[in-house]
Amino acid sequence: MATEQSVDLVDDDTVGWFTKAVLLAALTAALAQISIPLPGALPPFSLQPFGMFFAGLLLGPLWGGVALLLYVLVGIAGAPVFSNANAGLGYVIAGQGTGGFLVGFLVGTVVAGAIAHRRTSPRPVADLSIPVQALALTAAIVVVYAIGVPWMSMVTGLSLTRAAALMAPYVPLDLVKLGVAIAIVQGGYLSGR
Amino acid sequence: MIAVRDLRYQYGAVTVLDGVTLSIPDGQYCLLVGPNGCGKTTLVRHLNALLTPDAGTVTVDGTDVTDDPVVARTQIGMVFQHPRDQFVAATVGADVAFGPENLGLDRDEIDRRVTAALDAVDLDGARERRIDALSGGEQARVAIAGALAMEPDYLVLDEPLVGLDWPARESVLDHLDALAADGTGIIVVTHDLRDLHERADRLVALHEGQVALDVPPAEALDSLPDLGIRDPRC
Amino acid sequence: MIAVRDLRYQYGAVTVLDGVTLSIPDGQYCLLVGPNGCGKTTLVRHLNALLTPDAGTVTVDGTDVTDDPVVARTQIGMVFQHPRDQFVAATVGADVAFGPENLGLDRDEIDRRVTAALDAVDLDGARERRIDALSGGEQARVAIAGALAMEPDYLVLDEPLVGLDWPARESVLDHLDALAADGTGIIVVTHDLRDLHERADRLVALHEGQVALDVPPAEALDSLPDLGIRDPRC
Amino acid sequence: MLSYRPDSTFAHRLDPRSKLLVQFGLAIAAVAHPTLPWLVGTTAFGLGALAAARLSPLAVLRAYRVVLTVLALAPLIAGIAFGPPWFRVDPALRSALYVGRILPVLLVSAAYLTSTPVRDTRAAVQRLIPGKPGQILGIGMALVVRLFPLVLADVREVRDAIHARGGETRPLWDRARLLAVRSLERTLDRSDRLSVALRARCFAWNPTLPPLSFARRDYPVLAIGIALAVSPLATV
Ligand SMILES: Nc1ncnc2c1ncn2[C@@H]1O[C@H](COP(=O)(O)OP(=O)(O)OP(=O)(O)O)[C@@H](O)[C@H]1O
Ligand SMILES: Nc1ncnc2c1ncn2[C@@H]1O[C@H](COP(=O)(O)OP(=O)(O)OP(=O)(O)O)[C@@H](O)[C@H]1O
Ligand SMILES: O=C(O)CCCC[C@@H]1SC[C@@H]2NC(=O)N[C@@H]21
Ligand SMILES: [Mg+2]
Ligand SMILES: [Mg+2]
Repeated sequence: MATEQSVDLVDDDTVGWFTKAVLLAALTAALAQISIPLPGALPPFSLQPFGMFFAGLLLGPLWGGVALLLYVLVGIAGAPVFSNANAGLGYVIAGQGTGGFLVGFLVGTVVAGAIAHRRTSPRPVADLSIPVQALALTAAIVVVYAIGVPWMSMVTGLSLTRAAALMAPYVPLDLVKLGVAIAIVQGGYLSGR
Repeated sequence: MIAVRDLRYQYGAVTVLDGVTLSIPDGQYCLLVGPNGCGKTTLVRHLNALLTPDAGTVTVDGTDVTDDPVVARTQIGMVFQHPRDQFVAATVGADVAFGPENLGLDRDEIDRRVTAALDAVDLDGARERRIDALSGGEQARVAIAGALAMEPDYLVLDEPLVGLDWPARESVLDHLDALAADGTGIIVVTHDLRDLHERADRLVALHEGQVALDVPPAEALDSLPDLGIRDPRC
Repeated sequence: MIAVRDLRYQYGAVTVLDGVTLSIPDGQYCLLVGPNGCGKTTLVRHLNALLTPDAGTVTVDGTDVTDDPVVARTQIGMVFQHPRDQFVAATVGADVAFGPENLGLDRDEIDRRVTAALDAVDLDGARERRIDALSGGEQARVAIAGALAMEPDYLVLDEPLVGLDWPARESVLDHLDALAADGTGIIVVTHDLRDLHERADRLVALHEGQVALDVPPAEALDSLPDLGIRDPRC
Repeated sequence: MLSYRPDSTFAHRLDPRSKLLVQFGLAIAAVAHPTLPWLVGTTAFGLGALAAARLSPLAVLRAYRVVLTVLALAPLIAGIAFGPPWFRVDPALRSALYVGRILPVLLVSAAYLTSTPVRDTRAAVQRLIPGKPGQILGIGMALVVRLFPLVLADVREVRDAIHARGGETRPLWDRARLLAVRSLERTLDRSDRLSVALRARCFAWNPTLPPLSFARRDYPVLAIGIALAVSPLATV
């Protein structure tokens, strides 16, 4: 036919992981719209961590990483996918002092996926024990703050301890999100996928 | 030619296709009918290697589609039962261009095909419109244009007329006639044979996982009610 | 009685409903027709307070649905245009039971209703099946059953027969007849008037955001083609 | 919010790759040099970028008002001391300088956002990253842009579905649970359907790439971008 080169189809398995990554990126973007701006200089309360949790648990380090990378790239390209419908490379760097958290989500997903699956091709979520899930997601939260807080200090010139103090109240909230995420997995709502 | 030989398929423990044999020569206009859940969608998905047979084979021009899906997917254009499931881009033009881009055609050729396909479904002006802001009928036509732009040898349409108003329905049917006249093979899945039974060359009815009827439409009409299909004349 | 008074609605800058006035007495069987994108779905979503009017009012038995949506929603059963949009549970039985549970009925009554509703759409055996493992037409039937099980005073169905096979279509239509005979008010949105025009009491056609025709179906038939709607007799 | 606006300014006519490089370069330069001269210089550059995209600085500041308010509070927080004299000027000034150097980064970003359609960035990614990763990320970006409004619409649709059958009579937490679970299921369903669609439509590793080409005007811009990006090395 009129094709000039042979068509090199993406194999069906890859397409399956790819579309899951795409949807989790879209889900993270949608969850960012539910971020609640807090008064004063406080970063927004945000549901984005759920995107990171599910991407890590469902997709593993490779495709989970692709999901969050897509999320960040689409934001850089101008889609209003960050907290409060923000976008742009400038926002990824600065944010509301929160740019580092966006990068933290990406690295956190890779870490969570690596701990949960211990290989690049993910296992079924149903095969992951609760302690492994909890460990993986806790590590993801640690990574998010380990990148987000120093970054915040870099951007705002606040001392590290002051930035940490500002963010500390969010930690218990993020742990609640972690619990909800595991409950959703245990409820079987993600299995069979 | 598309040849389906002794095709079997089950979802879990439920057998849906239980030995379907069928061959569709180039350029034929064929209707596929049968009650809800009889396996029409399941069958047409095999033609495009979207499902893998449990037993039996599907070949397109001699190539087994499971071994080498490229031939099937480049030569058979598929319009899904739910058009909304089939879009991969945000705007009409980008979506219709998606198939040709993946064929690796050059930009001018892609442009020519997109223009021709949108023209064919009366959506010339809609290239920059967002798909999600279109009405149901317009979406159905974009889905058809996406398949046309591949310039496939065969076009498989799974209930393409559902939800279309009368003028839109007529326009799609006329376009299919034109394609058939140009030698494109057409397979239409439908519950509503009105207008179609006079246009098609052949009617295939599925029943209990097998081909229960395979004749020119005119000969089928009297036996349709026994298969749970409405006679379009009344 | 459902009363729509001077209803106006626009999506962004596009006016879809431009002063619709309509009242539907208890127990009436009413058809709502018009071409793709004329605002049928938009109108019926107002009856259930799923959209809030820009101007005008919708009342059900005297209560404004915007002020008190729960009354409207428990008295008006709704079947969405896209069945997949309407499911809230994973299995057929759980989904059909969802409405009755919200009415605070006891388990036996819920059970009776689920059974009766699934019976009406010929899906008795499918109670435990996963909805996303059903064919398109089977899903459409579950959506209908979900509304039937509410046993509401009014039933609003947005293109409910699309994708149904003939026996299922007949069965649903017969069930609607029985409900109408028992005093349920019925509103059916459709592009295909076959079988319906003899059953309904009234036909309302929308055109350019207003009611263009509001007469018994028999009197409407000759003027339908001018409104872009197919005459069911031919 | 800042989003693409069709126009034909200098910024609009640049290749997205040049614009991306300048954006990165300026960000690196600004962050690496928290000094007053660099702050003045990069801010002037940022204003130049706005002019090239024919954007009013005031409108841009307004678009960033939430972000800027939050950032502007940082010097106050930095200055607060827990004991006399209660406010210390030095850390506050340091913080002000740090926050100030972010402003030009935001300005250049605003110029990029309004002059570059999302699909151009996608095309740039597909060309800058070779092979399969570039293809996956490029197509992936297009798909995410299409799907994220649909995921939001799904949530609304599920809410409507719950309401339409009298779900308001349920306890709030139960409704919230249903909404979350069902929305998530729909999202995963969508991914299954999307993968079927991509397969049916010949999703391939070697497609025709979106058209992009450097023009003469791009070369000085590229040079500036590279110079900015390596400026930290030069100063050391
Ligand atoms: N993903 C699935 N998992 C399990 N069973 C399925 C799945 N998809 C379809 N089925 C079942 O397989 C049978 C055939 O489905 P199919 O969609 O092919 O029917 P169809 O002939 O297209 O029906 P319709 O006219 O309703 O579109 C049905 O009984 C359906 O319930
Ligand atoms: N969410 C939306 N945003 C913007 N426009 C919309 C939206 N929903 C519908 N429309 C537009 O409003 C108009 C009326 O839509 P509606 O769905 O009510 O039409 P309809 O009469 O039900 O058509 P159909 O027969 O295709 O179902 C259409 O032109 C449609 O494009
Ligand atoms: O600006 C953004 O888009 C990122 C916002 C990050 C908010 C952080 S994530 C960790 C912590 N938990 C929250 O709920 N909010 C902050
Ligand atoms: Mg089907
Ligand atoms: Mg409609």
